[in-house]
Amino acid sequence: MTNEALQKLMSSWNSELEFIEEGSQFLNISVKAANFHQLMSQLKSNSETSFDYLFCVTGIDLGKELGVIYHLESTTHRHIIVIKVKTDDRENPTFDTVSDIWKTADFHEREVFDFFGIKFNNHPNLKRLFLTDEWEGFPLRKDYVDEVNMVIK
Amino acid sequence: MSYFGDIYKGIKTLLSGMSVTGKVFLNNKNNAITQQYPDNRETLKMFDRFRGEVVMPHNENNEHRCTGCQKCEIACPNGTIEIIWDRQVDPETGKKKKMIDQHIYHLGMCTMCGLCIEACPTDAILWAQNYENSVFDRTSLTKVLNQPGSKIMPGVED
Amino acid sequence: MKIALNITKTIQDLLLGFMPEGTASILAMVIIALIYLAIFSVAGLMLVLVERKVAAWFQLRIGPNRVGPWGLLQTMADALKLVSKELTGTVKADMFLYNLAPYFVIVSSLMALAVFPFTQEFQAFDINIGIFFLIAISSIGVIGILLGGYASNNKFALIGAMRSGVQTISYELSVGLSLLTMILITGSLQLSEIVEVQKNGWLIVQGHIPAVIAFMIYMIAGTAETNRAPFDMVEAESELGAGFHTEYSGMKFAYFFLAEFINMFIIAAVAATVFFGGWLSPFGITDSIPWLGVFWFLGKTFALVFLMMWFRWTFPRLRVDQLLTLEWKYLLPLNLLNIVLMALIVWLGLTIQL
Amino acid sequence: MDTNSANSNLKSEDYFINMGPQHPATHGVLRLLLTIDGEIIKKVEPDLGYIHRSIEKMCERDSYQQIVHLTDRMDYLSSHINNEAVCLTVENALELEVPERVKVIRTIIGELTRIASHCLWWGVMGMDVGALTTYFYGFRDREMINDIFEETCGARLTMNYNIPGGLMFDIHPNFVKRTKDFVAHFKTKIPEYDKLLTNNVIFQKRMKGVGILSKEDAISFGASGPVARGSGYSCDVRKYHSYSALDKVTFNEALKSDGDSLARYEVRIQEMWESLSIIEQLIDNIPEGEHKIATNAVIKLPKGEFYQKVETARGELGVFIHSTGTKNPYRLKFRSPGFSNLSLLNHIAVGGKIGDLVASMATLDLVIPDIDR
Repeated sequence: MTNEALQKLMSSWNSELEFIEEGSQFLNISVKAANFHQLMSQLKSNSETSFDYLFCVTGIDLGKELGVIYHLESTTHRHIIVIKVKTDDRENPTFDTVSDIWKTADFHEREVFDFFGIKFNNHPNLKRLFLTDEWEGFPLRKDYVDEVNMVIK
Repeated sequence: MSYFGDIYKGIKTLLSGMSVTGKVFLNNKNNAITQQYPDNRETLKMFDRFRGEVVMPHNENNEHRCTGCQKCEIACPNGTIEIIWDRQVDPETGKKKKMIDQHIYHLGMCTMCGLCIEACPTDAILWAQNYENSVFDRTSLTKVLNQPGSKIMPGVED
Repeated sequence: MKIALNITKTIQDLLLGFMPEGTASILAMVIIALIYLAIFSVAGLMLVLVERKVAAWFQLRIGPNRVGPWGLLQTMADALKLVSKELTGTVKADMFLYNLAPYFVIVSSLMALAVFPFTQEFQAFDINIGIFFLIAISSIGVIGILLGGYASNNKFALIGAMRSGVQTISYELSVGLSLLTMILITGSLQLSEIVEVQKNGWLIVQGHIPAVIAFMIYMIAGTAETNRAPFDMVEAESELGAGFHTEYSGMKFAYFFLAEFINMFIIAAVAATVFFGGWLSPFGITDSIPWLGVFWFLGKTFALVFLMMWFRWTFPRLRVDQLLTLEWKYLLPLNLLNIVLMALIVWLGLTIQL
Repeated sequence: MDTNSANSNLKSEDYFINMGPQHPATHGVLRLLLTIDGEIIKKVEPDLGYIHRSIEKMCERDSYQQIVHLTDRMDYLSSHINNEAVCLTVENALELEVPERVKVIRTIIGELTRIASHCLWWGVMGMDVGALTTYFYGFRDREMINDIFEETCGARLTMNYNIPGGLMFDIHPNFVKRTKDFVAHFKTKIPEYDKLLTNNVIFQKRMKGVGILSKEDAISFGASGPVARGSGYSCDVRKYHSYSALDKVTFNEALKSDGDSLARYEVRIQEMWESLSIIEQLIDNIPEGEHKIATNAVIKLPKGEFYQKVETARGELGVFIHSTGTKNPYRLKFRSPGFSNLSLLNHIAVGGKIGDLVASMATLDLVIPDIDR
């Protein structure tokens, strides 16, 4: 499916989606956290989109906001889209997990949790993956400070 | 019968595997691939482009080609290179010119990525082909690349 | 040239000259035991060296070549190093069993050496149930492995010990049955007599087809008995680290290591004696010089040892359930069939007598 | 269960084993927490981070040229392809068109890297199932490739040969000859590999039907590379998102539908043949030209997000750059193939024996620095 067709189809599901095509080779969709899980399961199950391959989950610290970027590909139609969710809540950022839709999200979401402190509702095993359980702070956030080990150029 | 057929096939594959190792065994004099390392120091030759450590070649008048432009220092990802420089009066032209005091190279931090040598506009630093860089004390891994009393080669400008 | 090879008799006669009979026979036994101990600990070390060299040649390497000429003293140096090393252990290990285990293993393998006829006369202990004795003694070693794995308070060691128990109990059967097949021809369990029978042709020739099958089964089961690859489930370094001897160090580890190699020698020596005529030369070419029998015996043994090394450095390891499948589904039924076949051949007099 | 209720006073506990972080079969510092029942595996829980070096964080302070050399240290067995991934992302973002010569050389070296990685994997695979000799045979052939690299790039493992805009320097004059020698040599060695290991009855029994991964699960777990192709999921990035000179060559994607360890093994053997054929198609026609095009000394990417996939020896490596227009990336994420492939280990190992776990883990071909980044 072309990006235009995808855009048309998806806006028929949910009118609150934001589509961005600037500055990226893929179709970017910004979705509200509340509608996020429903959109994702629709993208997987709908036969026209059938995004069954979640290949990249990126946590990102945008300064004020924390976000997660999901790269999806369909193994049947071979089209790619990018889904983004954001939240203002830096203290307790929470999104729904998609590990029930794509099993790979289990590990990827743990990685995001580990480095950004973003929590995922209903995740089966949300705990630190790389760092030790006692680790304080979330290293990939922009405001993380470690005066001993970090060398700032 | 597949029971005995399986046994026969199984033994056949085992024997063909043994023939591979057997051939190597019989030919053992010629095909050792390991190196007798400390013994072959004399004959062990590294390739021309081998990245052993960064050196600064000097000519017979104790002159090097480093202008102190610090491009290598900026290019280095790890802070391996530090340049201590000064502005001194060039005796030939009488103008003040940037000159290096010490070109410090921390071999212990170097990842041999080669970005400094790519960045150098005057080819002042090069790769050496030595491969024995282990020392007992890591302070000796900090090296000053320009020799004491060395000067910049005349005519080298950045 | 006459060399006094009948060591038991020679030493006893020597001692009888100046002491009473009872003391002399006890002292003779002690002396012979010490001689054997000395010979075979050195021989075991040499076998380790041979293994390392052979492995190197299979693997495109050179092998040990630093200590002594062509690295001949390498394993001696290793042994010295191991003697001087600290003996480490685990907390809460069952110290008594933990310390006992290596001796179980090494003693049982040294005991088996006593009965081998190196030549017609060079034999420490010629009992009339030689083969039975060998089979019985070789099963003691597994107790040491089980104890070592169990007592060292290490989970990997325990798994290794359990595997070893399973493996040795199964493969004991095949070793015993394949030797039994050959005993049908010889009609005797005494090793010297088994060799004597082979003056009419080695047993592998006399027994032809069933003997070859028995030999193959024996080699497979024998390799499994010694816990060597492809049956090294007990150690399985990619699965269990070092298996049952994970927690052993220094000389205690060396005992396990040495025992493995002496066991390998024993398995090969039994095969050489039972299938390939022991110290007999092919076609009797050196019958006039009896002491050359030692060379024939060792030559045959080392050829078989080499075969076991070849197996080890070529084949991947079996999984533990496949190990049992191989024994119970393939080797054991074949073995039983083979015994019937051999019995028929012996009964009908179809053996080949040269 | 019934026996438990009958003897309710008997307490039964799970038997835990720590496999790693220092274990011969984990190929690095990976710790697996195994729950076992006798020999049977009930659960595998990977514990990561023993060599995490926060490369992603370091990238946020480095310039784009400097990032490249960090990627050598991720999946060190396909370091060239990792370099290429970053360079391609930067070049695409800058809309730079690199010379044909660069593309061809990158592809050849990439395929050589793939063969070298598979050689090492083959040797280690043999070692994991107990055939120790394979390790040296694999290394014999890998050394030849390493020599080619050393002569051209100056290093054997962490080459850092790619730079944004091309290659650091031109190939060595001996490169073509050495590569051809290697191709001729290696063609005689793969059949030997088959004789020694692939056809061996013990090996076949160890691998067949072990660690089965269905196609649906492979996709859902985000598997890529030979792991996914062993399950019949056609996912070769070189086919679907072709890069460098891969659109100029013809090759087949190695596919097997069984999904067991043997299928993953055979896919890799097949890939070595395919890589040889790609090299053969390109090695004689390396176009003349520049080995790089000039870029600014300080590369600034335009504002936006850039994503590039490449096929490393282990699978799909993705580089995601979020740029705010400065000389450093604002956020750089590596989607490493090993990370996703590791996540399915629990799925394929449960129910098998300890030996099966080792065998199927070897066919996943994990490189721990790639997972830990």
